[in-house]
Amino acid sequence: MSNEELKVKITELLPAATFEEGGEWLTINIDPKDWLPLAQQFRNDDSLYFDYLFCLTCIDWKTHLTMVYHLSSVKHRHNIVIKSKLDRSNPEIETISHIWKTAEFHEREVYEMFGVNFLNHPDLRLLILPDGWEGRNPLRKDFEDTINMIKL
Amino acid sequence: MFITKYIKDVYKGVRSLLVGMKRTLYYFTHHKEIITQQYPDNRDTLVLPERFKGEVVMPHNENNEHRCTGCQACELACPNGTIKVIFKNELTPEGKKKKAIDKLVYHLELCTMCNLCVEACPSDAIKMAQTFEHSVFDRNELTKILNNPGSKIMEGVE
Amino acid sequence: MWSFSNIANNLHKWLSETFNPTMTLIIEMVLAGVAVIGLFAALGLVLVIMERKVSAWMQIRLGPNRVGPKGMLQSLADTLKLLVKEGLTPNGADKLLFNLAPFVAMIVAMLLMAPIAFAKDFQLWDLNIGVLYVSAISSIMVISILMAGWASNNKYSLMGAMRSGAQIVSYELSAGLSILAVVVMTGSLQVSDIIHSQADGWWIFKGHIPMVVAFITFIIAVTAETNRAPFDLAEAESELTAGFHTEYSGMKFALFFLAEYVNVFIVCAIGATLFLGGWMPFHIGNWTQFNHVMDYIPSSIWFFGKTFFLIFVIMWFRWTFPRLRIDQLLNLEWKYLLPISMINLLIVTAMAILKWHF
Amino acid sequence: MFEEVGTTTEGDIIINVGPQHPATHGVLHLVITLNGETIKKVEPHLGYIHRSIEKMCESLSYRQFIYVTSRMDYLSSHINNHACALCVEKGLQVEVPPRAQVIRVLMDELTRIASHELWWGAMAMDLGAFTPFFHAFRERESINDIMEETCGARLTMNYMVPGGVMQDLHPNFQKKVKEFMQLYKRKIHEYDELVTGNIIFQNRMKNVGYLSAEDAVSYGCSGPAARGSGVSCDIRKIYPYEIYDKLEFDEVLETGGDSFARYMVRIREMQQSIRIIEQLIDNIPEGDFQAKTKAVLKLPKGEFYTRVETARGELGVYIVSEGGTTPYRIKFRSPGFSNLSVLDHIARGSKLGDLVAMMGTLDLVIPDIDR
Repeated sequence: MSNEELKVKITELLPAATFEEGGEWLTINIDPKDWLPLAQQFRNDDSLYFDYLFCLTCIDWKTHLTMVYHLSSVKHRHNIVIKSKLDRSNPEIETISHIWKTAEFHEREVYEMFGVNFLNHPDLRLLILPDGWEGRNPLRKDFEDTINMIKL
Repeated sequence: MFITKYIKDVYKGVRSLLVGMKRTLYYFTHHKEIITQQYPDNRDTLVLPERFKGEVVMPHNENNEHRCTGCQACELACPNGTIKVIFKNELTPEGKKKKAIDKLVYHLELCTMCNLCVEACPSDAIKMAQTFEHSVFDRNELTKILNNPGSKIMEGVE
Repeated sequence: MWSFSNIANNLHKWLSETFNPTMTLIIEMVLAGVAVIGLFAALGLVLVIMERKVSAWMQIRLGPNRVGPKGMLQSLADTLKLLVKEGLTPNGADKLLFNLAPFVAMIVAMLLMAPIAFAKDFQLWDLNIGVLYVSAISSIMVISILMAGWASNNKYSLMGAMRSGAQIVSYELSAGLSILAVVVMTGSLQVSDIIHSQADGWWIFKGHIPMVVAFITFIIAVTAETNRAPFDLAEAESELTAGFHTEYSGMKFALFFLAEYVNVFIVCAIGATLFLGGWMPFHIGNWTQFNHVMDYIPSSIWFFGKTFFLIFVIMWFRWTFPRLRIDQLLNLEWKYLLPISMINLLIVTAMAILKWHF
Repeated sequence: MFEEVGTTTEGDIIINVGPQHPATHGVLHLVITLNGETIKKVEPHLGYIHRSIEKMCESLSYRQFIYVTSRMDYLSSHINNHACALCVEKGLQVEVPPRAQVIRVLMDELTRIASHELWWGAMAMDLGAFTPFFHAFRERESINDIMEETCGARLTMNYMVPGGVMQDLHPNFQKKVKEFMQLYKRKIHEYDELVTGNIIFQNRMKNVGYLSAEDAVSYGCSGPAARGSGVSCDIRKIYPYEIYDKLEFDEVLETGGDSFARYMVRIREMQQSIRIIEQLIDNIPEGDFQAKTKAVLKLPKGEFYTRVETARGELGVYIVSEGGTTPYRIKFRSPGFSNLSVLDHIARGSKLGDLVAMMGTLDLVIPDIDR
């Protein structure tokens, strides 16, 4: 499906979604509440069939966090980017690790690096950081580590 | 049939093993194929390619002159803060004050040999040397001053 | 003639003339013990350097070449290093068993030296059940490995010991059955009898294809029994770091290491004795001239030549093949080697009864 | 064996494979729950070599950050650098000269071969065969020599810069590459003799670590790990970059889904890389090796994502720019991270000895996973 067709289809599925222009791929902004049902439709709808989550990350915009999901379809070869704005002080979003298995590890990484709480995640523990780092999120912009970080 | 399949399996398996053994026997008997380089012994004949990135050096000519204008392009280009340019004020023959480099400090221990400083240098004052045996007993020895003592800038380099 | 048996006989004669019989026996036993220990050390040194050189040449490398002429003293330097290393005993280990295990391994390897005929009429103890003795004693080896694995208080060691136990117990069978093939042909369990029965041709040539099959089975089985690659599951380093000797260091580790190599030597010596005629020279039918030349080569050289050839074959396996998995290892034994060697034993028995061999 | 795999019960043994262990090439730490020899659960613990490259890059300029990415997947550092350079070029809208494009593709493919060579040797070594490791290094060394001559380094080259490549090819490059290809073709049959055809090896690999196509996609596997399950995911084919759309090569697909299929994909991929090099080596166009770019690069505000095919799979570089000289946020979607997540799934129920075969065929490079 081309970007235009995707746009029409997604507007049908979720009228509240807003679209972002300028990117290579179709980018939609959604509310975190809408994400889980939408994700299920993305995965299961035959004309969309986004079965490959190739990137899951988060951006710290100092005022808020943005979750970014890059989805692709191996069958139809179309891509889409989903963004969802999260509250910075209490970021929460539904997990999608049961829909795309790869999300389990990626969400754990985002959890420890940005402190995003993934609701209903089966095993939300620190993956990369050593024990005792809960609550200190290195990839947030205001993270300070006076010992290990060297300012040039 | 079961028995023929069994025998065929055994034959195929043994054959594949013998093929592998033939290959190792070939190397066991052909010592010409040995590729070992006996490193510390072949130091005299060891030639590194001219582009090999060993460390940053500043070439000087026979009059103890270098080409560095002190433009700090290398310092800015370096991702690790490996290079620090320290200035001094020099008097030109006409009596004017002129900025020149006092020291070009190079921290070999921080250097990743990325070649970005050499690329950035507008006057070709620094280049990569082919030395690679950098280990020393004291870490301080890795902090080098690239320009020779008493050296000055070459005529005509701006 | 200047041979091992002459030296031994002259020594015995001189000792009997000088001392009373009890004293003679004691001195001879001490001498034999010293000789075995000396052979042990020498074998360890030679086999380690041999393995390293063989592996290096197969891997297009030079191998050790710094210590001594052409690196020949490398294993001496290694031994020295191991001697001065601290022998650690882990805190949670069973101290007695942990320290005992390497010595059990050594003692087993030493006991196995007894019935081996190193040269013509040169044997420590030519007991009439020599072959049975060898297969019986070599089974004790597994006890030392289980001891080491259990006493180390380490999961890797324990798993290595478990694997090793399963492996050695299974491969005893086909090793035993292929030895039996020779015993059936010879009609004797005595090592000297078996060697003498090969005066007119080695069993591997006399016994047609069944004997070749028995020989191959034997080599595979003993490779597994001595925990050598491709059957080195007990110490599979990519799975169990070092298996049963993970916790050992210094000289205790060296003893395991040495015992492994001496075991390889012993099983190869047994293989050479049973299938390749021990110290018997190579004879071809009625080529008297050729046979005469062969007789000139001393018997000890024949024995060691054959043994080292078999050792080389086992090393050759090690540096060519990947390791088997534990279930495949047992499959190979129970589904392939054991049926094959059983049927083979039947054929050999039939051959022995019907006198089909040369 | 008798209870459900994946649960822990009283008699289970928990062993730590890594961070220092001969099976993990690097500092991967796997906590394995075993029932006898059967694996019930594999739990990776990461972070032993985490350098937070993403955070580091936030303070480096667009020229500088490329060198850091060599240290991610150090076996395909050219391709990492290539991905970053492509992403910056996408933002700058720079046209790369044709000569630079060809050089980049040549270097990528040489890197791919070198990486697969090392993988082949290391995997054979994991399975207990030591000899192939050294034989693989013979070919790999000659590639490294070529790299050393042109790029000045053997492993972390930092040769790709935004707009092209850092230096022109060395005059000996073509000759050396042809020599390498001759060496490779002379020695390729040894790979079959020593490893591929070996009955022990085949038994160790076949029907081990089965990964279905659906699971491969769901777990985000890419590269040979997914292509072994029949998932067509070669970025060079489906989203061609540089001149890959003009080249003739096949996307290697195997349908077995087991370790042997993943193994065969890599072996055949090496031959495809040779094919690409053969097409290009005599047709390197003349011209500039670097496009003219400004001294200080500034990406426009926006988000840029590039996908390239490394030796391990799909590497994604996601740059979020605020219009400054440094990236605001950079994310590397590394192939190893997703490939590792599938390990638990495929390892359950198999033997401990199989674990090394699976880890070998997933081709885990730990700095790539940890970043």
